[in-house]
Amino acid sequence: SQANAAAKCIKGDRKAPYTIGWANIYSVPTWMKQTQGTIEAEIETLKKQGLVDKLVVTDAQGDANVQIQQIQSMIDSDVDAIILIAGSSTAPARVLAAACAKGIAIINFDSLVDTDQVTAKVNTDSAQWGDQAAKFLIDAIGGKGKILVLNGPAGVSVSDDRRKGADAALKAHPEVTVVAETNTPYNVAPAQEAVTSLLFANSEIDGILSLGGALSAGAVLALDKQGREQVPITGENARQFLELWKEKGLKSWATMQPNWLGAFATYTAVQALEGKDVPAFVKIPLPVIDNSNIDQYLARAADFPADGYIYSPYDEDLFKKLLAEQ
Amino acid sequence: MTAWKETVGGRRALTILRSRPFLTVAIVAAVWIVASFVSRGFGAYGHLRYLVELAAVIGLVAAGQTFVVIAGGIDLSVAAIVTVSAVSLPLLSWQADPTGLTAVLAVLALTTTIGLVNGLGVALLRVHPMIMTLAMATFLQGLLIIIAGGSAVTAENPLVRWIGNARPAGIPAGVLLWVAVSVIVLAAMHATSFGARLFAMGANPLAATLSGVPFASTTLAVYGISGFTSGLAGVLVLGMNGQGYVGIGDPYLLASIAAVVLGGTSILGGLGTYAGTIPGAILLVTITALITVVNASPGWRSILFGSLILGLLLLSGREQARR
Amino acid sequence: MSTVGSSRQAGALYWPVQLRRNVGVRGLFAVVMAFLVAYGFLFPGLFTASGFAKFTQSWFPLALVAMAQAILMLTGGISLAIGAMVSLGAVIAATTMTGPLGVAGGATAVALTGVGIGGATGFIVVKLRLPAIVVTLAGSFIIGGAALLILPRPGGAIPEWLSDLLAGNTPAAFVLLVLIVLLWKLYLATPLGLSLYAAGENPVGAYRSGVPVDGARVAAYAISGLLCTGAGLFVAAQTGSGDPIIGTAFTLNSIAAAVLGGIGFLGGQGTMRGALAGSLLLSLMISVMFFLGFTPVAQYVAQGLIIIGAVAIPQFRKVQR
Amino acid sequence: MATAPLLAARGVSKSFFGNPVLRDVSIALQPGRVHALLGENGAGKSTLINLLSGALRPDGGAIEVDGRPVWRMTPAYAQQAGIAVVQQELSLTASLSIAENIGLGAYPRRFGLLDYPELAVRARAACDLVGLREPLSVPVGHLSLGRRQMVEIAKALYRRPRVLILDEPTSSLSATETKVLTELLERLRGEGIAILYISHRLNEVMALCQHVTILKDGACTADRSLEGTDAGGLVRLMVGRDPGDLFPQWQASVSTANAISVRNFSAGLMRDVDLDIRTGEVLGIGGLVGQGQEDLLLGLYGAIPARTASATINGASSLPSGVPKANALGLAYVPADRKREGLHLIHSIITNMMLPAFARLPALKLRSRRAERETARGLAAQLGIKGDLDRPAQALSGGNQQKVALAKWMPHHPLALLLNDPTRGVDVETKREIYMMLRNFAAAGKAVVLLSSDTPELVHLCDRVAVVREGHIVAMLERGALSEEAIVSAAMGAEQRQVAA
Ligand SMILES: Nc1ncnc2c1ncn2[C@@H]1O[C@H](COP(=O)(O)OP(=O)(O)OP(=O)(O)O)[C@@H](O)[C@H]1O
Ligand SMILES: Nc1ncnc2c1ncn2[C@@H]1O[C@H](COP(=O)(O)OP(=O)(O)OP(=O)(O)O)[C@@H](O)[C@H]1O
Ligand SMILES: [Mg+2]
Ligand SMILES: [Mg+2]
Repeated sequence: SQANAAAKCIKGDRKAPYTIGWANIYSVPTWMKQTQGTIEAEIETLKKQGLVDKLVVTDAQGDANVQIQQIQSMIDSDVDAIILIAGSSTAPARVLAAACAKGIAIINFDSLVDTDQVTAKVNTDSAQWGDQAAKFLIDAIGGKGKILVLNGPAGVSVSDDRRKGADAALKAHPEVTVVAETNTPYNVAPAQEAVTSLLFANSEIDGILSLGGALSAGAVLALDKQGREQVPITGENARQFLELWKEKGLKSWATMQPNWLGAFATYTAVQALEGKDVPAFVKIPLPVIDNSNIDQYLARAADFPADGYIYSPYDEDLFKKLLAEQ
Repeated sequence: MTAWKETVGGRRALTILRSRPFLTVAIVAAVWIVASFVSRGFGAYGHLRYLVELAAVIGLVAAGQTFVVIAGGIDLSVAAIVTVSAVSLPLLSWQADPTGLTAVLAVLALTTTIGLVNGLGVALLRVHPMIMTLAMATFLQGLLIIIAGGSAVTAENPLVRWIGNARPAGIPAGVLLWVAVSVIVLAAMHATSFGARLFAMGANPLAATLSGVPFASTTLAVYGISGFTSGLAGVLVLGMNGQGYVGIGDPYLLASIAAVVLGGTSILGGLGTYAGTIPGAILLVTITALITVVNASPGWRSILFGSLILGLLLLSGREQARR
Repeated sequence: MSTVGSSRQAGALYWPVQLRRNVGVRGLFAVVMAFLVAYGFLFPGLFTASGFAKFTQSWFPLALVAMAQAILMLTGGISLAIGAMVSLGAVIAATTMTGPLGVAGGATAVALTGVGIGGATGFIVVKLRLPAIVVTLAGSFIIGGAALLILPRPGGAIPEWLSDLLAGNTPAAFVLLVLIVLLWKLYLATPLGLSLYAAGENPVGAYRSGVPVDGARVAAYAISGLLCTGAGLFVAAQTGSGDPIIGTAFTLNSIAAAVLGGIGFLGGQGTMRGALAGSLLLSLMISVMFFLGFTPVAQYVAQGLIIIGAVAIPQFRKVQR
Repeated sequence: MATAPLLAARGVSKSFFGNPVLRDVSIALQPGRVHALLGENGAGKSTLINLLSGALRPDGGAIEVDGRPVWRMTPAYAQQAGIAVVQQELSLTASLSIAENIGLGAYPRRFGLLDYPELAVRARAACDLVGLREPLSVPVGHLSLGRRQMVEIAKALYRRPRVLILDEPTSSLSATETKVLTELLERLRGEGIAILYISHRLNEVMALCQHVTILKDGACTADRSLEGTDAGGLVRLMVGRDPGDLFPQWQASVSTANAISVRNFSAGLMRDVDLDIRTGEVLGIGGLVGQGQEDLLLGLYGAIPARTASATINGASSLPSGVPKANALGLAYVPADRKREGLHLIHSIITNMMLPAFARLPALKLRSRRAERETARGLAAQLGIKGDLDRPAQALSGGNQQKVALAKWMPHHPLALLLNDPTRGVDVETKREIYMMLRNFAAAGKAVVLLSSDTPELVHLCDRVAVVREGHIVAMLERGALSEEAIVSAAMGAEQRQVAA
């Protein structure tokens, strides 16, 4: 089937069953572990179909330099495909070019690299994320008021993109003022700490624009501990946040970075190796959680880790549709 | 006029006034006062109380760290131990024990054991503390991959919840816990022969050994204590956040070392006191909160944070000459 | 006083001195060699030009920061700002080299920044007698903040030819490392360089012997800063771009490499070759574990065991004897 | 004398933290003269030479070189002016080689680089002068204390000084090395060098020096020619009253019971030694510096690994497995290198004195600061350690530090004392007290092992002396046969036989 290989990068004598390399940046956090779970499930399916025989996993322990070294090792051992969550949006570009030149299929998902030397990129749209979140919040506070902006760590493209995505909507509503803005890791504890201090310093807050992870849960806990009224808040599909949402009856909106991106990237890699034409960029539509469907999500909560993320359901049909749609 | 300085009481008062712990306390007070002028909400009682509650977590981790540093070592595994504690506790739910105490004790036993293993490596294998505890932190990451996200249930532990949220007599339970631990730590450090051995080991391990200080067992104890207090901090931080997660302990590695050193304990060992670490921890959370409420870009905030630490260090931190 | 002793005997001083310095690190060298052999066995491509080039490239920045940390630890100092300095170096390189300054100007800016910040840190630590660990902790926030100001998110660029030259299929990294080690030997052969050891271990005695103790220590900080931003430049070339937080992990790794290599905390203990071997072990370990097919859990466990083992086993043999 | 002194202090004063240490002291060093500087521990001798060599700056008064006042004396300037100092506390760096240490601060250069061939030639020359035969590339950390002291002297000679200042250069040297040094100094004096010599060994001073300055409590009490003075007179000048005999009169109290008995004992450099140490005796250990004597003590003390065919230690039938065990068996050890092994310099004197107690008490037993202070006061009084006991030990003069290292064992009434050069750098008065203590100790039926580099001490104080050479006990001299000549020749014996053969 490789004769008519149309997808980028793939070259050479690549026959099923394939060896897939999964270049993870850090495998310890729960989101990553869940993602790895979807990848492993997908690999099992593909193994049954005789398409894959091995999954090689590396863990860069959060260090982009180590990730480059590990991708290099994958090139050296000539895996057929590399699926990748990048530790930096620029750093792996050159090693990926080398992998591409060697004819290895590369599917980059979640954290993307600024390069076109990959077979395909798979992700939600971070700017859209910021935009939709901002629009929901502005709407929820009635088009005016004081808001806090909680964002992920500085110096990381994803957080920057989400934040920039929110800009247009905020500019369009001059009566919405950002009274304070903060960057923390996408975790509960640092968000709770920052929001607590910000709440003391700013007595009036009408809404919180939280741009992901467990930041929203931290903010809700901070408000709750101070005995303050909850305010409209945006968020992500962290189980703790969804449960708090229900418990406190929040006026809220959330989207997600579905963990099945990993399974989908694996699927895409194999499709590309099998000679299918895959689009250079597969944009995953942002699933939205709001009061209309939160109960469906919470109904499945028990299937997910307590500190994990409740992702939307997926199956092969969804994958096929996503690949066809673009 | 200066006669009071000559009296015994006066001399003692002067020593206290000039001591690092006192200076650190004074700096914390000054920062609080200045900050509450800049931002009125900052100096609110509730906020200061919250800062002390946050400092309790650092303070607990730094308690063990102070022991270790004074004895001439360092513990780079504290962050991982905090995480292990906070992540594994929800996995344990003894139906038989409605208070949740058993689960907490089991986790503390686990983290103490981790600390003891550190001690074994340092004392018996003679591995440099930095290497031993760094390797331990790496091990624990592997352990976390296995245990993290493994539970589909949130085990609500009443005791943990109480520690993280209750306010008996208006004082957060975490702060009360910290006070209790501080009293014990200060007593062990300065009023027992165990404490005296630590200082001796840190200042000159060779001379301490030749004087009969039991090196191995003391080292074991010191790292065991560090594992215990880190585990305790994990319990507290779990209670305060309702949910443990991987990475929950990460901020406490540098924070614990910084609190120890800002409090005047020499990183080279042999000199110092937990009495300085306590205000050191409060100082750290205060500065962190301060830069949170300042409106600036992340880059400038980071610069401000570093400059504040450096500036405060200039006020308090002259190293004593040694050797 | 009469001069006795033959010059033949005298000429043979330098090499015996060098040889004797291997004593403390022989065990580590053996472990490193074992890993090198294992790597070559698992991945025969190591012995091709490009295989060797890629391998040395992934080691190179770690080797530089290990040296940067080792110099400081030899003087009794330490730096927690290594990672931030690497990031700053990378960011400056990636923002200047394709601009009007050009590669030469950019490299000069990187070098001046390294020497300047390093020297300033040294001045604060040495002249104001503040504990190095907190000064550099504070410094890491200031320097990291500066990197974020210059490049708030990953970006910038390095001229393609420079990337290819330094981190293409050429042994440039290895040649550079050899050059840097030679320069280090040269520095150690200057009175100021050799004073590092004395200034670190017995500052009072050194001062009384007429050694410019403070000067030697400040110089060490400046050199250390230069090595860090240099590592940053290399990382920028290797990745073709700048990232304001790319260096973060180097702080702890540099300490691990130096301590693994036998550099002591109290100053004056250990050798640069040890620190280099330590960094090589850390780097090799990653690739060897990959080729052994370790899962992440096994990677973490094995990594812990290897670094403990590399220190403990030679110790053990010493006690047995 | 017509010529201006090469180096002089004029009315200098110095205080530390408000405590005057030197008051209006003057001293003048003339070429071709060995000038003794004497005084009790803490009198200010080392401080004075620190002023002379620029390591410290005087609060008042002036330092003169060639009769001209120097505005700001620094170590570098002193070096230029040809002043070299052998420090009391060694100024060496353990990880550098002998040659690199000797040249430190004054390296020969070529093209800005250290000129190793030239360094080797000059360092070798300096080493040959003091009889140091180790390869120049050996790191100083591998040398024993005595050898290091030789390196320190070679380091001063390397600088080809016009003025040579030696602060207790012989404190850990045995008679043989001391003799080499004495001859060397004689020769240098003949070459017109001015020498300032500090020592607590008065016989050396009598043999070597022409002029003496005596300090008492920081003030100059005598500055005169040595002609017509005897050792007793010197002591009188130093302590201000009539001296008794340095060595106490004593009756043998040795019993037939063994406190310590080992067969085929090996540790460190020591190989297959048989040794019985009896209760009630002072057993001396002598020999050239660094023949393994120290390893003998450390091995018995459980501080380094040791092997033995059989052992009896105060009733126990094996060697102690570690120091706490040894302490429990009633052994106590006082190291020679007080700075590195004996003391916690940054800690208070009290804490230092109480450390063995802390080590033995149950870990969680509460301390009583009051009781600690009482004990420490008692010890300080007993050993004549003056001043505030809360000062860090590093503020004490060298001799007083030695006293603290010894004092800390006294409250524990050890059954056997293992002493490694316990009077190193101790002034005569204190020496007398220590000697008295040791004899009383033996008289009380306990055992004392006295490793000493001070041969008279071995002769006058010991029941028996074991002379060690190359890891073996080559002679066991009984009291009747003890003399300095006997010890020295036993120490050199094998060599002489070799020469003869
Ligand atoms: N096993 C090893 N691992 C890494 N490097 C090694 C090893 N053995 C030798 N080297 C080499 O040793 C050299 C280090 O230089 P060198 O040994 O001269 O250090 P150094 O400058 O002498 O250290 P110091 O002077 O502080 O003792 C490098 O070229 C390095 O590649
Ligand atoms: N750095 C210092 N800080 C405080 N006090 C000091 C310091 N150095 C010396 N002293 C004090 O100065 C006095 C003189 O000390 P010095 O070392 O000059 O005595 P010394 O005559 O050399 O005695 P010794 O014979 O024991 O060597 C002592 O009381 C000592 O405690
Ligand atoms: Mg070298
Ligand atoms: Mg002295």
